Amino acid sequence: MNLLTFSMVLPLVGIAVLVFIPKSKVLLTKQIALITTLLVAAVGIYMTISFDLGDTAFQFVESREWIPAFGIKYALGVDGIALILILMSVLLTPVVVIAGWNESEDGRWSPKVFYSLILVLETMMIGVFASTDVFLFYVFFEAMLVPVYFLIGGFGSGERAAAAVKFLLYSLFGGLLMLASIIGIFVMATRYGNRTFDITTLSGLHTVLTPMMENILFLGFFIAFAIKAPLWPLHTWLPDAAKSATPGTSVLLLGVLDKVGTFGMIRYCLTLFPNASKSFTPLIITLAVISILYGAFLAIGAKDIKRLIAYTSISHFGFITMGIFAMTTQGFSGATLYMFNHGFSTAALFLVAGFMIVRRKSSTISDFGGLQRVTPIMAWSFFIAGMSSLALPGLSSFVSEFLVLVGTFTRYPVAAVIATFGIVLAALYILIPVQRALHGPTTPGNENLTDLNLREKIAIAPVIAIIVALGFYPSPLLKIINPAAATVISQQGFTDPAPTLNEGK
Amino acid sequence: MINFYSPTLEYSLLAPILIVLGGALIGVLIEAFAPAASRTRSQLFITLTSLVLSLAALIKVRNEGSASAAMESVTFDGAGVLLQASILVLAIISVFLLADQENFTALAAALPGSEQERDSLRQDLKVTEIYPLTLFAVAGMMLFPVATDLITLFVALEVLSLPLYILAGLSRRRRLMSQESALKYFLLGAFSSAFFLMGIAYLYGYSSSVSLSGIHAAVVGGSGNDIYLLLGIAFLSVGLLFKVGAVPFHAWTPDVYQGAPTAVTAFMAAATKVAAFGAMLRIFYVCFAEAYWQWRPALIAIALVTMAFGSLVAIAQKDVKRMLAYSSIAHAGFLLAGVISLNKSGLDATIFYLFVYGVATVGAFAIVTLVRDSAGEVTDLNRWSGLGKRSPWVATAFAGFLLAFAGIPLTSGFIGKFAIFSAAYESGSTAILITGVLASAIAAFFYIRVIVLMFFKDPIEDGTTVVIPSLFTQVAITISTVITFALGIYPTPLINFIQSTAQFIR
Amino acid sequence: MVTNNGIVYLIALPLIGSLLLLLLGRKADKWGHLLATALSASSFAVGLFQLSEMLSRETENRPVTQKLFNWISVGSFNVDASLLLDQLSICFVLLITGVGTLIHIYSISYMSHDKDRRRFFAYLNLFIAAMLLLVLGDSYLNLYVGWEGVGLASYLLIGFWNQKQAYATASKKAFVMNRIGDMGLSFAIMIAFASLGTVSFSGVKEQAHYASEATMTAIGVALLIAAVGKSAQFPLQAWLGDAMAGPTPVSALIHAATMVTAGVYLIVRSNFVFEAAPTAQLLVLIVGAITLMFGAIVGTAKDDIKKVLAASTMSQIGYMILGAGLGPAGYAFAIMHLLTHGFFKAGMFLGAGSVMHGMNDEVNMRKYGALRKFMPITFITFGLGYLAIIGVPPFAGFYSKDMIIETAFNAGGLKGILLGSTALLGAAITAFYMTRVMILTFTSPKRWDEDQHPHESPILMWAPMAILAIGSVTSGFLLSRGNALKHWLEPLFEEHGEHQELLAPIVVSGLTLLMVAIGVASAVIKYQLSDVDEVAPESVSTFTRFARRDLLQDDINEALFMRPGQAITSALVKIDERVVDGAVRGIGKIAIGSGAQLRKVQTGYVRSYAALILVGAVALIAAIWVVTQ
Amino acid sequence: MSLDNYLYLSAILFTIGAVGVVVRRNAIVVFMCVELMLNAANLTLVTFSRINGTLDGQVVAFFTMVVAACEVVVGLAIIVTIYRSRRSASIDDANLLKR
Repeated sequence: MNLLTFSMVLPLVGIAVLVFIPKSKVLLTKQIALITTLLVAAVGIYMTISFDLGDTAFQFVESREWIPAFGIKYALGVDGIALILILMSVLLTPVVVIAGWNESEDGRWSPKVFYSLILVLETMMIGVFASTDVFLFYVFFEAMLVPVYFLIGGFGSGERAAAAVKFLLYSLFGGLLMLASIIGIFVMATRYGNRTFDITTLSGLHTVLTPMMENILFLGFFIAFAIKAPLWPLHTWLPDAAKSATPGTSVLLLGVLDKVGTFGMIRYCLTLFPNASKSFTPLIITLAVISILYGAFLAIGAKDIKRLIAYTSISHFGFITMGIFAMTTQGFSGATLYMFNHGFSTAALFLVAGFMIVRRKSSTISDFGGLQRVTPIMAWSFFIAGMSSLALPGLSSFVSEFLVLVGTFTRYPVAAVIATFGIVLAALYILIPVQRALHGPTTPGNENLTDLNLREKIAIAPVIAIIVALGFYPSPLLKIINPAAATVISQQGFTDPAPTLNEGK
Repeated sequence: MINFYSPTLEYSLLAPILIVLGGALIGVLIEAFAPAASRTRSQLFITLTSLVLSLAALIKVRNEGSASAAMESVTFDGAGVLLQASILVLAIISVFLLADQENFTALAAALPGSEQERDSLRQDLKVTEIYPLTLFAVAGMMLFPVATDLITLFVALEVLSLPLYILAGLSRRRRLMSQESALKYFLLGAFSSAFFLMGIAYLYGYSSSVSLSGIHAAVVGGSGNDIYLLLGIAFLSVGLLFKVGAVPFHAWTPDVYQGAPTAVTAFMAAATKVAAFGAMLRIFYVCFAEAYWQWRPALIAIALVTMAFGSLVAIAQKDVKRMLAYSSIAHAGFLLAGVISLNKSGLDATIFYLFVYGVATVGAFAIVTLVRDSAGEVTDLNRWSGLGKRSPWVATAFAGFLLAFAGIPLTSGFIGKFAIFSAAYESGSTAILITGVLASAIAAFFYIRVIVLMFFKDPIEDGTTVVIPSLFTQVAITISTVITFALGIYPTPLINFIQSTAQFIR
Repeated sequence: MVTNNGIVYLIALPLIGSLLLLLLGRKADKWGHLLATALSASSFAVGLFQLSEMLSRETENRPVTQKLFNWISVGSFNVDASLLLDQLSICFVLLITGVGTLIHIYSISYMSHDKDRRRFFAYLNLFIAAMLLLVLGDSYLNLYVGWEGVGLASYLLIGFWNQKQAYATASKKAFVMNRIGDMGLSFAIMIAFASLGTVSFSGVKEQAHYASEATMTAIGVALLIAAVGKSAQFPLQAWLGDAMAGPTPVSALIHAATMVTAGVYLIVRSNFVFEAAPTAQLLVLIVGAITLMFGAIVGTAKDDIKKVLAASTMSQIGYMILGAGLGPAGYAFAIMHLLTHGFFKAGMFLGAGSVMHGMNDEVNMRKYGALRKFMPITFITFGLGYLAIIGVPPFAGFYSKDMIIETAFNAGGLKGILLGSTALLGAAITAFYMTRVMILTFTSPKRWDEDQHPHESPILMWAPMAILAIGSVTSGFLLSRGNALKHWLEPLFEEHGEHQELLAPIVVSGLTLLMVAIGVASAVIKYQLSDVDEVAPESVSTFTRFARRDLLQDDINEALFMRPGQAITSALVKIDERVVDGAVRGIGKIAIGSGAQLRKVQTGYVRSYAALILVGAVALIAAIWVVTQ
Repeated sequence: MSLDNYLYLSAILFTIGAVGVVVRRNAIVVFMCVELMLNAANLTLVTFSRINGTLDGQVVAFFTMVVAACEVVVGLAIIVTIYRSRRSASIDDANLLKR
């Protein structure tokens, strides 16, 4: 069986097993879920290893008729970009399962439900990155909202129901706009005699579209992705959702689901509507820069640790979007690498935040204080995660962030320069919570917090390891990304600006 | 001196309808002669068998290929048969609900709250009339979309309507409401059918023919007086739009859906829509197609208003049956999109949509019948809160149907939406596409609200319980759930079948 | 260029040390500090070895490189992680590892009572590693890693006692202000890549000839911003004073000897940029001049001994920056002053630490006095450092500072005169406030109360001080003997020698000494011959009051940046809540509201429904009619 | 005299019927108005059948009468039930279902 399909079926098998486990056997449930996710991760790693770096076409391709009447295929395949995103997803899921070992128990429903949702979500995460059929992509894109919706609403905390609804409606709205565009594409493709959703075939469609048409269709997609990503001003669902969801869910939400937005911009907006992308680039770059600073400022102002992380992500997604639309190999590869790195640094932040919250029974930053003296390991983990979030050289996010900045600068110097102020703000939004929560005298209520236990260490260790390792040696990933990035850029008819030497002289 | 031909009747083709009618007549006889005790069972048996037989016969008819029968007054072409088949399937599922007598009054004639009613309940009489009535309605519905002359069309309309008027009044609980709904349905129905008839009159005046083909010929020829055509189309549309419940002819829908016994509502909402839209498709595709430039704009406008109105007002509903009613109005709007698209893909899409929507509707209402307290069904949405805790499976099924209504991928509703909107856009109507999408967004709003209510709110202890569904209801729910999701995940067989068979012959 | 695979050990050793100490945690408490010291020392040994190697080679192939691995490679952006060890970096390597080791040793005793000593040493090693990476990186991007690495280390060390809220704040302040500088560095790298297509020192050096002056100026200014941030120069000087929150050894190592001088290194290293960008070079001079005065003035007003030393550091680095701004003529002297300063300032900081050690961590000099008797060794070592910094021949400071002043005068024209006289004046003020420190601490009558029991520090502490003292006596003489350092570094710079001498060296020296004498004298008069009050007098000139408040640096920053920043933040928080999210919620409300309105159509009266139908019918007819016509 | 007048007449009758449905309260009367509309339609049909010289119109008219008769049966049944349970034939009283 095709590896991608296989990795998508595995979780479903896991669910099938879970069904026969009695509610009471909680531990067994968890173990099965964990084993399943680990297996999937293994498959993912194997795919990454056996990925042919030389080949810029889609790999692990599979294509079956699904709804021939509409030319819809069950078509899978990955290029470098999709591959590392899948890798990220399958690596994060087991981490989430381990870290959230007990999250499932104080939920509205049994752990069984929780893990079934996680697993079905994993299937869809792989599918959404792997599908090379626009319709199939859309199906996953929309369908994956449902499990997340129930994960937030059923196992979250606080205003979970409201947050879940906000998240779902926001995303559905975007999704429906995208549906309109997809229908548009479909009809256009039919009109020009090629009734298909195959992305490679459709990438030629723009040649027959009127600019007006192309712009409209582009917007349909872009708004959907901008909501997912989330780009200012369509971001307001994220903080609420992130605050209410369990840390594990938040990791998947910010770490993986939101990447679908930026991934979609690359795979669909750019590939299908190159001209429209060009004409909208100034606007998008502006929005991206706004997101960077806006998100940073709100993070500085945030009182709740989970909201804070959510806002930092908004800032980071600004960087990613900027890198994508800068249309330079550096910016592009940087953005893609950024997606991967952001997945892990946010995961680290959220997981540690989760550990802190579980212990303190509060997510308000000011409730913590002086943790470094009480729970050094936890404090250190948070600190490192924070450092990676502010892109400290030597940690993974620095490489990607810097690539994005450099790449953007070569084409849009002003944007890049403004965005660079983000790194100062980043220092603030990380160091302020660090000071409040970890430094200073140990405040009442924190004296007796226990440090990370073995399970939590096991969960957080690989994440931090990856963060550090990729900071010093990102080449393996870059080797995978670069060819794909180069292809996209060249498809867009762009070439990197040559060094502007001798200007003036 | 007009010479007289003895009519020829192709019984083999008419068999499906005749079987149903026959079943109905037998039912009447049973009512008359069989002992009360044995009626229920025998009626149910007769009804199901006749429906199933008719379905079988229908398949046979289909295999003989498209043909018209009874002096061109009915035509069994692909589309017609598909519609009939859907009606039959929906009818069968609904009958399972009807079989759950809890929904129906013991003695329709007895005054609400009267001594008579009480002891009728005590001896628990059963209103077994509902079975023949249903069968008659089904027969009418089957006739409606295949009728190719205006007389048959009119008769069919009445045959399907009259039994429904009565059925609407037979609720066991809240009988005043039930009777009121019957009254409203009847008066407005009659009112609209008067328009329908007037339309027929003018069309006849325009084309001097009552057969659709004749009218089509006239339209093509353009000989007649356009005023008559105009009035004809307008009045005929009023009658049809009333049946499908499009704004502004929708007003009866919420009241009747709420007042009527839920089982009947299910049947009505699902099957009537198919029949009415079937007829509409035939009329507009077969005889008014060439005059589209006259009526299409108006119909588009109605479609837009209907989508928007249905979705918006549904948000404000507190009663689950009313909410479903308004959502059905919204869906009528979506379906109109298929009618106005006036192309093959529009036809296919509409037929597919009609079927999947009908199934989901029956399923949804079936679940409504399960949520009860001592005073019967609980339709107040607030009291549905925490249903997910009380009985997860029922809630999950209902959520599934709601998601299908909302058109979430992997449910049949999504495929339907995609098909019908793409057809509409293919025919060049961007407005429909945009409004449709926005309307769906609004609609999602209240479907999700119900899901939140069921799953994320805690139950309020007020004796609201979910009864253990009777076998029949279980079957109904199961079938509709399976169909809804199966067609969401792999709709290809049905779509291909529709695509290959669905066409109208003039 | 010659490759040499030994360079990496310089960094690796201390890095391993810090990682071990951090990962092993409490297990390493027993021996952690020893390991750290040993590793730092061995790194120093490697440095010495490298130096001997280098000396044995011909001038042109003295620089050696080592490519570790390909770090980032995307399109034309291709950066190796590779190291460059040349005449310039070797100076720093030795300074860092040498002084660093001494301070390790010092800290063993100084921190012996702190239960987190292991962590302290881990940080120290981390710093050494990062600082070495900074000076060994062969491209601006590699340098960047070290650049922020030392920032991190300094953050951790300033905040070592971060259970004190104030210290935590100080560390945060330092990090953030450094980041502003780092921003400059990233600007520089971006511009370099965008317009020159390379970010390695050698690459930029080649391209510098072809690029336009505008470009080079841009890069130069960006680099200057970076230098200003890291070296606490005007206008980013505000963090250094607060950084004294860290344990004194830290102040000695990071905030006196090494890290804060990274800015000077950057400018000297980027000489080819500034050569091609006169404007940027002029800015460097201005910054240097302003800062050396700024620091000096602040130094006169402080009572906290560490704060005075911090201010003086700032001012001395001002001298170095000034020197570096003077072009090829000045580079060598800037570096020389950097090295000598490394000795005497580190020495004095350690001395201050030793004093605090003996005085229960009292830092207020007005509570000192007459300590000469109680801690003679400290007095002597500190005194030697003092003589060095005020520039009394033949002590180290005399050579280096004097050279800078002279070169400043020789810069030519009005510029030369202005710079020269500023430097001269600075020398006087330096003499004044350093004398003040000496007097208040050691020679003036005792002002401390009876529960104080001043005592000399243990050998582990005074030995390093002694060694540094020796350094501050001899280093200047050694380095300038036959312009040793100048010739050593020359190959790195493009000498275009038009040497117009405004004043003869001897004259300059004379003037300098005169100024110094004046400074010392006035201090002696003010503090030795008249008695000192234990609390700072309130009735002082506005200028003094300003000086005490660091010339209002914090007030200005607060008014210009902090307040507006906080305002923006809170404003945006509201906007996000009310406007952005409000709009979304508004749409929802509109939908619900219109639904509630529309349902009123459903009156429940059959007749109204019928009316609706009738109206609909008429409308339909009308519509079709209109279309038809 | 022109046959059109019959059409006008029937149109007028139809309108009267329609308006009647809207303005009258008594269920029976409302229903009568519907019947009036149906008959107006019949008149139109026969007129056209005269104009066009085909019989179909008249045939339809016959069907209509039959159908109308059925409607009467059902209608009266419903109205009577309502009347019995409410003691009023005014359709405005039947107003439980709304909004």
